[in-house]
Formats: sequence, C-alpha cells, structure tokens
Amino acid sequence: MSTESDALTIDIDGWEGPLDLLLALARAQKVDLREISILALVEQYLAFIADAKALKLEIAADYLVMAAWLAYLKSALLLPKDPTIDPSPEELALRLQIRLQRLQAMREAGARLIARDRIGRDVFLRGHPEGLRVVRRSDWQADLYELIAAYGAVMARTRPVVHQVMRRPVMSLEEALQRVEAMLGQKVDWTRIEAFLPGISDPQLRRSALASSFVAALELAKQGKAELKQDEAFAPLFVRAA
Amino acid sequence: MAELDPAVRAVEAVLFAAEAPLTPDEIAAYVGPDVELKQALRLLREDYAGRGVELVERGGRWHFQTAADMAHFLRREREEPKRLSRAAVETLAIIAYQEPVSRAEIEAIRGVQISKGTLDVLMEAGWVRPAGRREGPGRPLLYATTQGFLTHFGLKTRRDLPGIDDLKAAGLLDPVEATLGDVELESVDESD
Amino acid sequence: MAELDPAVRAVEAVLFAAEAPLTPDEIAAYVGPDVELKQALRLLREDYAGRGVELVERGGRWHFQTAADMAHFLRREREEPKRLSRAAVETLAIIAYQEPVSRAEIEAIRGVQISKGTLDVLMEAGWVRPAGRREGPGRPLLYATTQGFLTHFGLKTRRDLPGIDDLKAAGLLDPVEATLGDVELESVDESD
Repeated sequence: MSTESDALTIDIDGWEGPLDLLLALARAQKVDLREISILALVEQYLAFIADAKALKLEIAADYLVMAAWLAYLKSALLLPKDPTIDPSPEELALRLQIRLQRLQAMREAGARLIARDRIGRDVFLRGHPEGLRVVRRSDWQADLYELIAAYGAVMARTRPVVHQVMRRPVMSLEEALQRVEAMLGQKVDWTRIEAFLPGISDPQLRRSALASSFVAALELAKQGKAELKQDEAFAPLFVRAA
Repeated sequence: MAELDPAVRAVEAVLFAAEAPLTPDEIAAYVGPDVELKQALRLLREDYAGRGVELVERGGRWHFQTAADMAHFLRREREEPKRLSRAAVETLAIIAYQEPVSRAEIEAIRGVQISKGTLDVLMEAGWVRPAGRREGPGRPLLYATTQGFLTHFGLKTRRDLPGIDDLKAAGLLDPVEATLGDVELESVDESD
Repeated sequence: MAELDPAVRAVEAVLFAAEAPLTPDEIAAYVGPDVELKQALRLLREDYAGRGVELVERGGRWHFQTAADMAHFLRREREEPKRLSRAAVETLAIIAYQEPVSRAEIEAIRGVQISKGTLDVLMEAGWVRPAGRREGPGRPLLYATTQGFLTHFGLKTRRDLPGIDDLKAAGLLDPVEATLGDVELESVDESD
C-alpha cells in the first residue's frame, strides 16, 4: 500500500476483468453502446494496457489475452477483406458490441431491481402477525380384520390353556404288585428283579415296568412276603419269597 | 375508502409494521411531533370498526389486531390419517366383544395396564364412549362402543362380530406361545 | 371505511394474521370454499389503495404491506438489509431476466468467473434456487428466481421486471452463446 505502483495495481484490480474495463471505456466514448466505434475502443484498450506496462505494473493474464485478441481484431478490421475468414472481423466486432450491450443491460437491470421498493427496506410487513394455525386432527384408521385378529390374539394370550398330555405307556404299581406277587410263588431262590418284568421291547415302558416292579417288591418286603438283596450300590437287585 | 391525510396514513403504517403495541409517544417518534396523534388514532379506530381488522388500545398502547369474531377463521383443521396402536386395537376389541367393561376388566383381560391415552384415542376416534358406572365397589366407569364404531367397521350390530368359535376356526385363536410351550415340554422330557 | 361483507372481512382478517403471503387456495382453506375470493381480494385491494397499508399480489400470493411512500417514517432505527455486492446484484439480474441460466452463462455475460459465495448469498436470501439441469453436454445446473424474490422486490410476476420487454425486443436476453470468438475469459476471477 505504501508504494505508488501498489496503488496503481489496486486501480487495475478495481475492474472486474477485461470486459468490465472495455465497457467502461466504451461508455466514456458514447452513452449508446450501439453507436460506439469498436476500432476506437480497441485503440483505447490497447493504450490503457500499454500505459500500465510502461508503469511496470503487474497486469493479469486475462487483460493481456484480451489485448492480444483486440490487436488481432484491429488488424483484421484494417486489412483488406478476406472472404475466407469466418467469422468475419465485422462479425467479431459486432459480437463484442453486443456483449458489451448485454453486460451494460444487466448492470442497469440490477441497479433498477435493487432500487425497487424492497421489503424490509422500503415497505414493511405486519410487525407482529397473530399467525394462522393449522389444527391437526387425527383420522384414526383400523379395519375389522385388525379388530378381530386383535381380539383373537388377546384371547389366545390370556385364556386358560388346556394341556392334553398324551397317555404314555406305563406299568402301574397295582399291575406290578400282582405280577411280582404271583411270580414269587414260583421262584423260590434269589432272582434278579429284571426277571419279573414282562417281555417288553419299548425301553420307555420297560423303565416304567422296572420302577413299578421295584416299588412292588419293596411293598411285598414290607408286608413280609418277600426278601431283597443287593451286594452294593447299583449292583443287581435280587428278590425271593420270604 | 376515504382519502386519508398523509399523517394518518403514516400512523396507520407505523402501527401496522410495529412489532409490539405502541404508546402515542412512540408513534410520534416515527411520524414526527406535528401530527395530531389523538385525532389520527380516533379516526383510524373508527375507520377500522366493523372490518376484519381493528385498532385497539390497551393500557395506553395501540395496536392492530384481527377482529375477535374472526378468530375461528384463523385456524383450520387438517385430518391426518393415523393407524391405531396395537394396544388401542386390542382395547377396542375387548370393549366391542365384552361391553360394557371397566378399565380394570380390560386390563385383566389384556394382562397389561392400559394408559389413559389409549382410551382417549378411542373416544377421540368416536368409537368408544363412557357408558355409566357399574354398581358395586368403586363404582368403576364402564366403556361401550358407539354407532360410529359400527359404521366405521361396517357392522350392522355388535352381533355381526365373529364369535369365539369363528375366530378359532379362522386360526385367530392359535396361541402365539404354543410353539414355545412345546419346546419347554420336550426339554422336560429329555431331562427325565 | 365501508361496511364489509362478512366473507370479505374474513379474507381481510386471514391476510392480516398471516405470517407469510398466501395463495387464494390457502386463504380458501381458512375462510371456506364458498367465498368469492377473486372478488373479495379485488375489493380489499381497492379499499386499501391510498392508505398507509396496501394489499398486494406477488407471484400469485397476497399480503398486506406498508405503502412504499411511508418508507421514510418506518426506516427509523431499522436495520437496513445487508448491501449486496455488485457481483451479486448483476448475477441476480442475469438470473431474473434470463432464467433458467447456468453458471457458465452467467459468467459469459459478466466476463468473469463468479465466486461460489455469490450464488450462495442469493440462495441464502431465498431469491434464487437451483432449477434442474439443462439437457446437453455436462448437464449444467440451472438457476432461477423464487417466489420470495418476487415478494421481496415487489413484482407481481417476472413480466414486471423493469424494462424486460425492451431488453427482449433488443435481443439482449437471447440465449448466450460463447460470443467474443475465441477469447478465453473463464480463467478470470471476479473481484467482488
């Protein structure tokens, strides 16, 4: 900021690019952009850049690109017409002119837009509106199936459950008592308790028969009708008539 | 409308844009000291009398408000479809099948407590109504279904509800826990 | 002020109470379907013409606001809206007059790249919105103005944009081609 060149650099930065600079130069030339001389505009731009260079300023690349293009346009406009060049230099000049008009038009439109009566600056909305309210009401949905299915579920969950236990093959104690008592009359000597069981292949029923027969033997021993013998725990159990 | 004095227009605009009721002094700070404020306010109040908006004074402060009799226009209802919760459907089903029932009975049947909200929802939907009290200890409030209930569910009478046997036949009574029960019995067997 | 039809009073009250501009459909949702809304709105607009407050239509939505010539009374102690940068103003104008436009088209007109912040500022203000993509190479995102833009800048429709007809007639709103021949301007950064 302290040196002169810095200040001038800032001046260059004040332009929003080469088109902005061109527009400023064009407007200095004529208010109606449709009447400007492109050739004169090119001269002015090139002179501006040349001045800046003379001051040894840093000039952004895009300004130099534009200068080169304008120098080309200038020479093309001054040279005798070459019909093979497309677009023609006149066409290019016209396009540049339209482009400047467009930018100018939008710049003015923006200024007019921003100057309108704007809410919060020129016109104001009600400061403290009561507000409108939407009261949400629930429209409850359920169908008949849901209803009866729910009742079914409640009933199924809470009704006393009746358990039907399948009858399992067992030998009752009475049955075992009769059988063991009857058999004891025939077997006089010590006999393993398994020998008192009926011929059964079903292991479940066999277990039941064994248990019942054991209890029956105990009962007969209690009544003094039988004697039991076992050498050690889990050893074979022997029964004989007392 | 009558052509308004610029000063009155200014007072009108200031009161309209104000974020809170204003005292005459506060209004004067906006419109300037030369305005006949008392007169302007009286004029505006008369101007707005009978319209949808009125100018009112409360404790020395002035503000515009919508006319009191317009209040019902400032709200509108919007219906939002909502599905009943499972608890609500079950409660409704119990009331429908066993009405009139008390809350305690519903809870006994469901095996869980029901929240106050559940019955409220059913009453809001217009399907359940209080139906007197049961004579006896505590005189509990009873609930029953409404005509609206029958209409919504497409029933002529409550007798159109499928009976327990129908539910059973439709498989709707199959215990949900049945499978679990079997597993338990089996594991008991195995440990025999 | 004139005695009002109850229906017109209702429309007046609803618009007065509303926190945002309303479409006729929205007003109808409050005042009921039987009100001749078009007529009521026209009547109210005429009623308020020349007062300190006026009824205006912006992009199909209606609201009350203070009359523009009352601005000097109301600006007192009010925060001015943040000033827009020159780049933002031009970008907004280009979008408003030529919508929908892509960022590249905005840059082609302005001759400089626009910084990300410029469009952000306009979108944050609620004036500009993304408006789909243009079919074609790169499928560029397009920008257009919003309802809020019309409301804020006091435009009934986009046709009310100042000078838009003249600009159109002069061909200055035609779709932008990459004019200016081969000059590459895209690498230029704008200085806001």
